[in-house]
Amino acid sequence: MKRYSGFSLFKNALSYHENWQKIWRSPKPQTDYDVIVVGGGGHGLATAYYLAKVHGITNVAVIEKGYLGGGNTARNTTIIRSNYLWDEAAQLYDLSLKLWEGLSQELNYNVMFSQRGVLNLGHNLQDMRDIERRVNANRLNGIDGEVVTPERIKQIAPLINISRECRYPILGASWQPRGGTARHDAVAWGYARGADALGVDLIQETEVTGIRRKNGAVAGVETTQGFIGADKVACVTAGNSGVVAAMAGLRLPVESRPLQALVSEPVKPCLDTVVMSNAVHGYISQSNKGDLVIGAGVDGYNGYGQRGSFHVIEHTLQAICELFPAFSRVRMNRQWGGVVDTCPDACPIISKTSVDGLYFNCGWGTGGFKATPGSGYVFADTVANDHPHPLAAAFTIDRFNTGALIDEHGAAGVAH
Amino acid sequence: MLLIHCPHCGEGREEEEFSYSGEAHIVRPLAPQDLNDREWGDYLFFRKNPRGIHHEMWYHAVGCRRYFYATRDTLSYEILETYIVGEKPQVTSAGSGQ
Amino acid sequence: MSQINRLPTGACTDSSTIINFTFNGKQLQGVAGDTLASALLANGVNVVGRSFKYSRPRGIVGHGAEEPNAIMQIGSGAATVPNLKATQVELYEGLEAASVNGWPSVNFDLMSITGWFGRLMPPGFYYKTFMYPAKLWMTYEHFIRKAAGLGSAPVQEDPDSYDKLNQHCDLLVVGAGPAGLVAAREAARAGARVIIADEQSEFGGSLLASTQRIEGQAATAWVAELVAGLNAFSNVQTLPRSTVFGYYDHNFLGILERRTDHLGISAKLGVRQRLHRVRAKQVILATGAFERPLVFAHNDIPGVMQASSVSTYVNRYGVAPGNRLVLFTTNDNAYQTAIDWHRAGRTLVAVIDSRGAPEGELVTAAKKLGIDVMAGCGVIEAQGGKRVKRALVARLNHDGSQIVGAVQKLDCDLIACSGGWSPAIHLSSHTGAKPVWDEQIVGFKPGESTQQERSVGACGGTYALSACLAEAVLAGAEAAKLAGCGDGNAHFPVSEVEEYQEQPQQALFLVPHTKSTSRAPSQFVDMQLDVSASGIELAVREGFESVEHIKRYTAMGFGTDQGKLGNINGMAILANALGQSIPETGTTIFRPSYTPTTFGAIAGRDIGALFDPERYTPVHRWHEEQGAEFEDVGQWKRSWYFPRSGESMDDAVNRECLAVRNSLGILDASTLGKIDIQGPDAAEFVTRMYSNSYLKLAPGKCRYGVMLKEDGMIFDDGVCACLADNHYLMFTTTGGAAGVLAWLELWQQTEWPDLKVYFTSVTDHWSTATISGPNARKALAKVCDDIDLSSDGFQFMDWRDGTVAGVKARVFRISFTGELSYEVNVPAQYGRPIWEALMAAGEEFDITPYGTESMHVLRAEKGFIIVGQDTDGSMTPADMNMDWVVGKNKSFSFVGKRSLERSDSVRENRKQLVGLKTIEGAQVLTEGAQVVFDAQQKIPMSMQGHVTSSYFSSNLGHSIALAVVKGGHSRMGQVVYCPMADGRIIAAEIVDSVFYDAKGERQHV
Amino acid sequence: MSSKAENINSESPLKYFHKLSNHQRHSDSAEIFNGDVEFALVIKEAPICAHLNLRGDGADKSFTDGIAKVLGIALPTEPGTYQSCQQHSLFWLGPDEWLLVSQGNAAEIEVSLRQVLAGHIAIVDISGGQTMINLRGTDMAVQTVLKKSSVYDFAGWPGASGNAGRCAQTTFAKASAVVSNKSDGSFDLIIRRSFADYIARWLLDAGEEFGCRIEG
Repeated sequence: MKRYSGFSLFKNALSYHENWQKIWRSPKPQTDYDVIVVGGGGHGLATAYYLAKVHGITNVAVIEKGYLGGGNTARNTTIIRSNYLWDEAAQLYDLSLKLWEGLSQELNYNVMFSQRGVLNLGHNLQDMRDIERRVNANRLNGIDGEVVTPERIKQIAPLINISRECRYPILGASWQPRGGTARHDAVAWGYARGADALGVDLIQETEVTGIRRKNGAVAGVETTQGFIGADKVACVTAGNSGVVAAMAGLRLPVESRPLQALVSEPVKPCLDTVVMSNAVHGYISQSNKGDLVIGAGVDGYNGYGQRGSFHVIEHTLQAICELFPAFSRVRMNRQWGGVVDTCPDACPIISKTSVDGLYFNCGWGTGGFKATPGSGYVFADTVANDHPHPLAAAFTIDRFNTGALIDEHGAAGVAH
Repeated sequence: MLLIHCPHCGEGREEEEFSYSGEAHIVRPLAPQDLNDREWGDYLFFRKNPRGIHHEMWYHAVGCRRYFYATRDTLSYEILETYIVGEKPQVTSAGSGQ
Repeated sequence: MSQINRLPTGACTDSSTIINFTFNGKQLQGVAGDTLASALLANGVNVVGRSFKYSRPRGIVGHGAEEPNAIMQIGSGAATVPNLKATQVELYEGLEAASVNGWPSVNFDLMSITGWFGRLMPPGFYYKTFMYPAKLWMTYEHFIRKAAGLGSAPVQEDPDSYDKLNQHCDLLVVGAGPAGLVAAREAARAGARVIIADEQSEFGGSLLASTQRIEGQAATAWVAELVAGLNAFSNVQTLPRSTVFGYYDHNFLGILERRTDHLGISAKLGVRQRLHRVRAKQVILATGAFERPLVFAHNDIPGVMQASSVSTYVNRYGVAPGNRLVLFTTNDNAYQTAIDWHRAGRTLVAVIDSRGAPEGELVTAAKKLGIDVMAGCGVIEAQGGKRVKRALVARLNHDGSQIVGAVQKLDCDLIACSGGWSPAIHLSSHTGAKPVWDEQIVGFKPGESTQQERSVGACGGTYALSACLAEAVLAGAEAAKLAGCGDGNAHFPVSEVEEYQEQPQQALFLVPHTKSTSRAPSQFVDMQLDVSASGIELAVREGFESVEHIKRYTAMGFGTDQGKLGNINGMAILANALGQSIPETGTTIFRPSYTPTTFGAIAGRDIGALFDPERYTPVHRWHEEQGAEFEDVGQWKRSWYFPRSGESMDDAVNRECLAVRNSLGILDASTLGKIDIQGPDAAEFVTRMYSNSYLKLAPGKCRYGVMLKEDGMIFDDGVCACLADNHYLMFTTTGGAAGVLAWLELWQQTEWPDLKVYFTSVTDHWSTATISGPNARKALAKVCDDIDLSSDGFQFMDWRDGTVAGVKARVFRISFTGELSYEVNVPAQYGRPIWEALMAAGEEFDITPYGTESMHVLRAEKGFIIVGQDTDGSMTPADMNMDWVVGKNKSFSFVGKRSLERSDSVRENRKQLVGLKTIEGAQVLTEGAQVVFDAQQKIPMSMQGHVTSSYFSSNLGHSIALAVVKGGHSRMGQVVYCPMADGRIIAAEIVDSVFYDAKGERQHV
Repeated sequence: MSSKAENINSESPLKYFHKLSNHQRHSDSAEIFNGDVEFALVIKEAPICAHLNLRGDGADKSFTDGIAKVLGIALPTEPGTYQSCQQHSLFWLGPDEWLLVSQGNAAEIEVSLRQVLAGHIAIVDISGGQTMINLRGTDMAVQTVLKKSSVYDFAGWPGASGNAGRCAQTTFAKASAVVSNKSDGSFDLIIRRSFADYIARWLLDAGEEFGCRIEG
């Protein structure tokens, strides 16, 4: 792999950019692999990368039905934070955040991880109790965070409305300075390039249509390019987990729902942090291009259509106009939907299954993007060792039978 | 934005009047105490979640306050039928196992 | 500067009415009917903006929604609007327009990056650099962000208002060009409810700039008559200045109507913009087509325009945007521009036609006028700085892929281009219909739709006017019939359309240059984001193959014009680089918004005080008059505490709490949810839903119950009273009322329809005043003489019907404070009068109104939980030390019971509710503080629980707290620690969760 | 000591809103108007009356006959319709649910209904929990305000005639209402008490463009 740098850019400019190396190969699939990763989104590519990098398992294929990073990796609002309530979730997300902090250098690809901080607003007394609880837990877990006053919030985001006369005035917030945003496409491309350089085959435009089993263990996958054998199959197909699970005769405690987002036209920088409000249902940041990037809540019904209902967008923009009255005259340039797999406890599944050699990583709900590096890291470890990574141990499918849920949803209502 | 035909009101009504209530036709075990944790967990949390034909429950919350069932394509969002509790769906994805 | 490019007449302008405006601070004049763009062109303004990435000077290219360059900041102060396209801004007196980029000015921009430096910024360059050293990224980014954005968002609150209309119609016609108009007329005649919307200020679409004659009239006159006819139908709603921006499921479409923007003084005139939320039985899309630009070197220099735009400026606005025109075309259609230009009396240098032998009727007509046609040639490069000075023209081979002759220079100041037309398939694409490539029209046509819609006219790929009209007339009649109106037959066919027969066009997506694409001067595909042909080829060279990857890597189509001009050329260039056909390469999916849509309009009226309902109790005004502070609980406003003058919150709460324990307090408890339950199976049903049993509860009695979700976790609680045989009244938490009712209905209707029971919400019917304290009985006795209030006659957990202050009331002897309490319920219309009567009756006991905060303190002294505060969706009754509320021997396995036996539910060491008493009693723990056993351990600490409720108890003289702690029930007396953010470590002892009157004697007196 | 039948007056949900709203929002028209001058839209809260929720089997003849006997009007079994007479209005709310709004006494009506109705039924007095608001004015104003407020297609209704018409329980702003048409072209909204201030505020805001006032 030829390294990228300011110098390589200069050198290639001299030759009119005619000599850049391909970012990845486009190989034909082999007949079999040690590991097949189903799903070429950020999580799948990260899994393949860490399998090769950390565990030395390079006879790996990533099979993607469309193009790399074209699912939820391409459809999220790029928020990164780790201030989750429960120890298990917080530790997993903070591993991820630590990996984000060195990711551009690790991959030699600028993922533009921008630590401009994340505010989670509270609008009523119970919100503030929950924020206190979460921030205290974060702090004792070694995760940065503080509870901030409306005045401090105003300093961080000057256009925000902290008037007490609002319908739901801002009473305070949690503030995680290490949080921020990253360039979503770059994450997928960076991991893909890194994995490819380590020998992983990236197979695009190839759909897995079946999972072949032999004597209760996985034997490989049927695809639109024919059967491909594998000792282990790791499924990371956010938005389609239930469909892939059904191929192996499994059901999951997962429902797939539309999650919508939108961007404004580019405007000059006016919001230098990430602002999230669960109580009024909206979150917002501003990209390096100037777009206001706005996320909405999950739609009410199951759907794979990558689009949701307009009233969700209306409600979100009402919330945004409440929080930032000056943005009322800004205009929506584009809206879209992704499909998120949600678990009843708003936490993911990173797990072995009842089929030997078959693994699932799914159910990230609205929280998947920020988890990309950590998810790939612990899932690769789980797959390589056929044993849950310590940070993944709490996220097995079994918890839905024992009742040991990690209820981020019920506990603090802080998703996304 | 769905337009949902309420089988009780007899007309298509806007999505905002309804709330979605999950997969239909999940029958509560008659004797929960006889189930082991695995079976009970399956009943509680595990869902079909198909990409395609789905039988689901809707509540006409701001309307006649009745629950009813709908058969909906989760990819196209087309609602193929709505029917009242006690009825069986006319449209099914027979053979797909879902 | 006078209007040097103004022609004597324009079809839609009135040159006798002068309109003054400013552009970048300079005073200019236009005329009535102008857009900002036509006025700028009339004034000879060349550079209107700078490009996003390289800050290249840019001029006006188009005349509508497709415009990529002329992005303006309009107005100033609170009412400023960023990023409007000058081509869509109607001119008004006093309009202030400014370019959004360019420093210090658009004509002289220090940020301009040209030539070699531009080469350092190929697509994706930022992924490859700014990585080292890692810590400098935020600094790099700081400078990258400085270049971000087009216009500026306002910094003040929006002075305007917006609203929405929910519309229902049989037929929505999108686009009021010729096809849309005649389709609407047919459907209207059939009696259909029709809405026809068009983004422009006037109906007519392309005909507004057309010189064609229809049915013997000038096109504009024909349109005027048709529109007048439509307006005469009572079943037709015409919406000009209204953009259909999104097409959603089940024929739901959004329209943004601009009502005052063209007047420039919106705030005074009411609603600025209105969103129409349309549910249509049928939709006809008649959205027309966009002319495709031609991609050649330096095709971004001001003075390179769309051919149809040149015609539009000449014919519609009476503006000739230049003096010496070179027209570059691949088709017959653009010869109309040559003819229009010729008629305008300006110099036509030549028509450059890429086709070897153009011979269509329009070509002949143009030649007859003496227009010079250079066949088989192409403009390979434009030259000039801030305005085109010349075109480099060369002979091309038969398919336009190579230069085969010498390069010729033509002096000109305007190059009009036409690469054919691309149907405006955006709305059809929103529905999920996959566009289909059509070789004939060299463009994507709408794919098969799952919705009740059809595309007619140019947006469906039908370009000849007579054919458009014919199919639109049929479509209108058919759509009406499908919506249940009319017989489906067309009644108003349009005859006599003057038009020319056209010969086939040539597909030309990238004009070759003498140098290779990577070395030629930039050949721009997407002007707004500076995406060039070489950039696309580079992306392919780097291994990107999917059209979505290319789009994302180069940013093609991500601008505010959403690639309306550039996308097809870009995809074709990509297909060529990949060695594929265009259909193999595919297209990207268009998403709403068709054009940008104002946030405020999408938000509508539901902002400010109307953002969410404020629910009031019947006594609300009284609380307000007393100066109460309010707390939001769900949508309710609940009185939080009642400060007297000079009192802090703590003062007020301490006073209120003491009053209740020592004499008498009164609380407005009207917000609690209340559900009336009737039916022969009511007792059985209630018993299945609560964890305890109600089968033996007698009329006149109440019982406290906890409701679990099927996962065994507490989700609501409250008292349930037996009113009569088969008749119960269930209380829920304030926030849980709607959810509990839906929950009951769900189980009854879908799981146990055999159980005969009906539920009715009576939350709003009852107003509840709780009087609590040792003097409660005495006070109540003063206004109630028909209930035996004696200790035995009316026991704790009983209820009675009676008369209070002359009003029929239902009184519950239940208590959330632990004191003697009566909850007096009266129908809500008597809520405030009865409250005032109780206040009067309690006067001698110094009755003290108390709010939710004091209520919370008093119940915490008693260890009573609040669901949602002391529980969080992961708590069982046993965790809350409430095993007594679980009917373990109930014959029916009540909802949630089985889950209480799961391995995790019976695990040792679950978090359990306990009391905490700080070692230093004056110290009040923070709600949400985490509990550890060892305060000296290193981070990450092992957290054992958290504080759920914490107060200073004025009655006890020390702080009290409730907490959930792992294995807490077996840790009584242990000292735990709460390490706080400020470094304090607060020690507290685990104690019983009941702090006051542990035996519960006070409520039994 | 006695239950003093003091001067206890019942209070409609909007009792206090009338005073506040006209004062706060239209300071130049502080008094409560009694004529229709200049206002294209008039909002009027009906006097307090009896509201009862009725449940039962609409297919059971003894149930429908019993109700007709007591109230003198037929139970509307066609979805989305109401029947009324001088004294009573009966609104279809659901397949087994109706709303009775009456000028009579709620308790007395309940007693007489229970005397004739047998089997699985429910009657619940909800008089305190609801109020009725009449919207009248020009067609344009009334229809536009309804379109601003609800997702339901009221314009698609045939007009009411005499004592019968259409009704729908649907969204109203961010609350809900039972909306019905009247033969005089006006519309009645039946709303929940706790939302009354919000809805009144909403109506004034939505009706502002037409000139809108609250009639006391």
